[in-house]
Amino acid sequence: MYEKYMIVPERAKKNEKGFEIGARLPYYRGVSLSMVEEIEVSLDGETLPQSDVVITVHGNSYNLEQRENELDDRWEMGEVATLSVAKESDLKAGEHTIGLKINLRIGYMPFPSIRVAEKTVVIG
Amino acid sequence: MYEKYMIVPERAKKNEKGFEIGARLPYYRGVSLSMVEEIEVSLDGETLPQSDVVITVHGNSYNLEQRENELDDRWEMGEVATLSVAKESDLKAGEHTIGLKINLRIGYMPFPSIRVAEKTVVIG
Amino acid sequence: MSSNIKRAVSLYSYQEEYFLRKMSLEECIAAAAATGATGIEIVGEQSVLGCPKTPSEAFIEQWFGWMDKYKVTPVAHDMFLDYNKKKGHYWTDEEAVESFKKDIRFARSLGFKIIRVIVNTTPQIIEKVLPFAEENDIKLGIEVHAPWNINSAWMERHWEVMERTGTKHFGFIPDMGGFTRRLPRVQIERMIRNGADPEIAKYVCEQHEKGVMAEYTIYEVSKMSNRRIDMVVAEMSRHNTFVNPLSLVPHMDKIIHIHGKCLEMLEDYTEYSIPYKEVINVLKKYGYNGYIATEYEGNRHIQDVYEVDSVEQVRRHQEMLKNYINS
Amino acid sequence: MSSNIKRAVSLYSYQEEYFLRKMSLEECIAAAAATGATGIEIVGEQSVLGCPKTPSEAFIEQWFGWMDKYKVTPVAHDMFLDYNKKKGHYWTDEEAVESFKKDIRFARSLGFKIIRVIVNTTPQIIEKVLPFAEENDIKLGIEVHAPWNINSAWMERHWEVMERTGTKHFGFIPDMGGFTRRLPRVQIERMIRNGADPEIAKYVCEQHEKGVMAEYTIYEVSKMSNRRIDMVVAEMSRHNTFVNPLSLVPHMDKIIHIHGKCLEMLEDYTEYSIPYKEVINVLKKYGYNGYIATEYEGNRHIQDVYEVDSVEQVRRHQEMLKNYINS
Ligand SMILES: [Mn+2]
Ligand SMILES: [Mn+2]
Repeated sequence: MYEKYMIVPERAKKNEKGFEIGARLPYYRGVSLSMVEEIEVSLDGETLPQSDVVITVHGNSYNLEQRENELDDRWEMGEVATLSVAKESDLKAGEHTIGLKINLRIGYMPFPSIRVAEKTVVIG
Repeated sequence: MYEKYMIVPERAKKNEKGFEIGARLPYYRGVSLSMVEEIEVSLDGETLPQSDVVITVHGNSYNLEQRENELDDRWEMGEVATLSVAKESDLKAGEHTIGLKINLRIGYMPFPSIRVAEKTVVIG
Repeated sequence: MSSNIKRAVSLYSYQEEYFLRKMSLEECIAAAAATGATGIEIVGEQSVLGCPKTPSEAFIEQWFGWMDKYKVTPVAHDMFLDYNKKKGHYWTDEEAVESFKKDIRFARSLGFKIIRVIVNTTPQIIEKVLPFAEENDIKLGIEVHAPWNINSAWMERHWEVMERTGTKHFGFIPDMGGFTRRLPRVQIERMIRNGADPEIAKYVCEQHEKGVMAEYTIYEVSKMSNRRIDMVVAEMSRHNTFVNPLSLVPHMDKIIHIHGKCLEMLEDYTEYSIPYKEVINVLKKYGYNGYIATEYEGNRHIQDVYEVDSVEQVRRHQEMLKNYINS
Repeated sequence: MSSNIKRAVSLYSYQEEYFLRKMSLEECIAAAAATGATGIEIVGEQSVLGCPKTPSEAFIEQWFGWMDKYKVTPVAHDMFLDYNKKKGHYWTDEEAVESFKKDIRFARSLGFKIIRVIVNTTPQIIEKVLPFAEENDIKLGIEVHAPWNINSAWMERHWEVMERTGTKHFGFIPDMGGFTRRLPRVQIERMIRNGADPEIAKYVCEQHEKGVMAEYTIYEVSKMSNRRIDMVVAEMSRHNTFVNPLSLVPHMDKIIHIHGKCLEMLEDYTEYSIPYKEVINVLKKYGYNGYIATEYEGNRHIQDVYEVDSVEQVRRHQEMLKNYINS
């Protein structure tokens, strides 16, 4: 569901910590950030630590620990969040393959709701 | 179902070909012999070839091939059949462990109906 | 509220004693009659040698003699379709219909008015054999056995034939095992004797009683254990279904007979798993007036360690039916 | 035979365009109204930022302005219970009730009279929140979603609360996806694009349409393939259930609302999988007079390769409803 739209390539760019991409929640409703069990980003095949991902929704930023404890603020349906990923080594400008796995904890689903996407994006 | 009664030890004895045991069908109705997919006898842990087993129901004897093609004659519910097993090497008189696996082909069951039993019997 | 529901016993109930030749066929009939039941059901291939071949004149005469002697009536014969009887060959519909006709002749020869049709029979086969059943005035009833219920897709395909043909000779035979609110204790205990984890078994029973869908329970158990026997316990919740007894209501005029499944009749005349009172109240309220035939099936779960007393189990079940029908 | 059944649209139906910001909330309402539907349903957490917090005065005013402008009525809000919202902590019943109350306040603030309660909600929680729902005159309806049906054990536990309390504020909301006679073609084709074996998919579809119990189909497929995706296709038959539409009849007075699920509306105004005509005939015959709300859900199965046109799919579904209701 919505895998195609998870990665928003137009929003990809380098930043002071590493790089960032735009991302939409692959679900038909918004959820509190605490329900986002996993955000796993990979870069050119290398899986990056989840603790290095900071999510920003409508101006509010959350690291992994803050996200897990955020019961009120929400990633709304269709909202393009920014995922900022720390990456020490210098990232070459140009095309990169981005992978994104999002795992949601949904009360009425007995199983984890995991969705994955991959896109080639230009990180300028 | 009926595993406990499958092997009838009182009917065990040596015969001219090897040995025989009494056996009841582990099922709540009789079936045509063709529906008895497998009769596997083991003696003291050694599985004997199914082609060496001859079944006798109410006086009529069937080897494996005959049994598979017998659509009319039936192994009736609770009937003690004789399973005669060819065994070339001389069988010592006394206690032996008999294993019995019966696999039935039952139309309304998607899976094979397999039942197993084991008993120590005296083969005199 | 009284009712015209009638009571029968399926001799299937005495299978343990019959299998071990502790009871003869006549003794089974006598035991059934002694409970006050007025109808007899049999699994032909269990009770009558050579079934579904038409029995000998001598047997038929003896059979009706027993019916007179014990003041009971033949009600139903339970048939099977062994469409894979010949190894590697599946019956065509025509072969299945031929086999089916044998059962109809068999049933008629012994005075049965109803045939319990095994659940794997397709609606097409039944439609093909229906004219022959009508000629012989035998009603065919597809057994509605858990995990099916009377509204299941498979049953709807049969219902569609009943509706389209408008026949009076094809209906449903619900098995009360389809109202298993609590998992059968005798079966759970047998599983534990066979090595199942008692804590997991307890969890499965609790979830089942709460009405939790079996798929959830199975998934949870798969996280608790990787042993096959524990999964079998979890899967019991899938096979032993419970549905609202009201599910029968839209089909009341198509219910031609009922199987009174029981696995453990308690001393207080209740069944451990099945809320008979609730089901019978629905049957009474909506005017069911056929038979309920006791079908004791607990023997298979206790025979490994206990003495089976089918006669007492059937007696208790019949007492229960009598109470609920007349109260 | 005419009927008093009313038509609504759940804005959930336009989720693809709404997700991609191709349609605004107002445009969704306008599209729904343009079909002739008179009722609006929403998934609050989809359509309203911050839900289930009570919306701002400004939003509420705008909302009712839209209702007036487009001549539609708020009908139902779909709620969830995220009892594992906090990692590692499961809500107590009291915490769940608190969350539930927020949804009741939310629904009331926007004029909804019905809340669709998510299926994992226990009967105990509903019983506890019921007085608050009654005070606010909000009817709670447990969604009866495949693979459940209205007679399932879980639904019987809810039914028991309805019966025991005698409340007028708790009932059922059947989702028409529970009458999936044919497996959704859009979903099967998506599976094949994802690598499922087309022959196995064909077999599964055929068995499903014959009404064969899913367990049999799954077992047969497990012998044909050891690939996970083929098993997922087989398991579709377990999740997309069909039951006889008559199963609704004993509960007609407890059905407070209906979800008109559709995955593929054809040009001839029929749904590919669901025999709407049969279901609506039952609803009409037995006097259902609430809403049926279109719930288009096909987008998720085609969005990978096709342009989604939710507006047209909803339009066709509403035309179909209109035809069947009035014919
Ligand atoms: Mn039965
Ligand atoms: Mn729905």
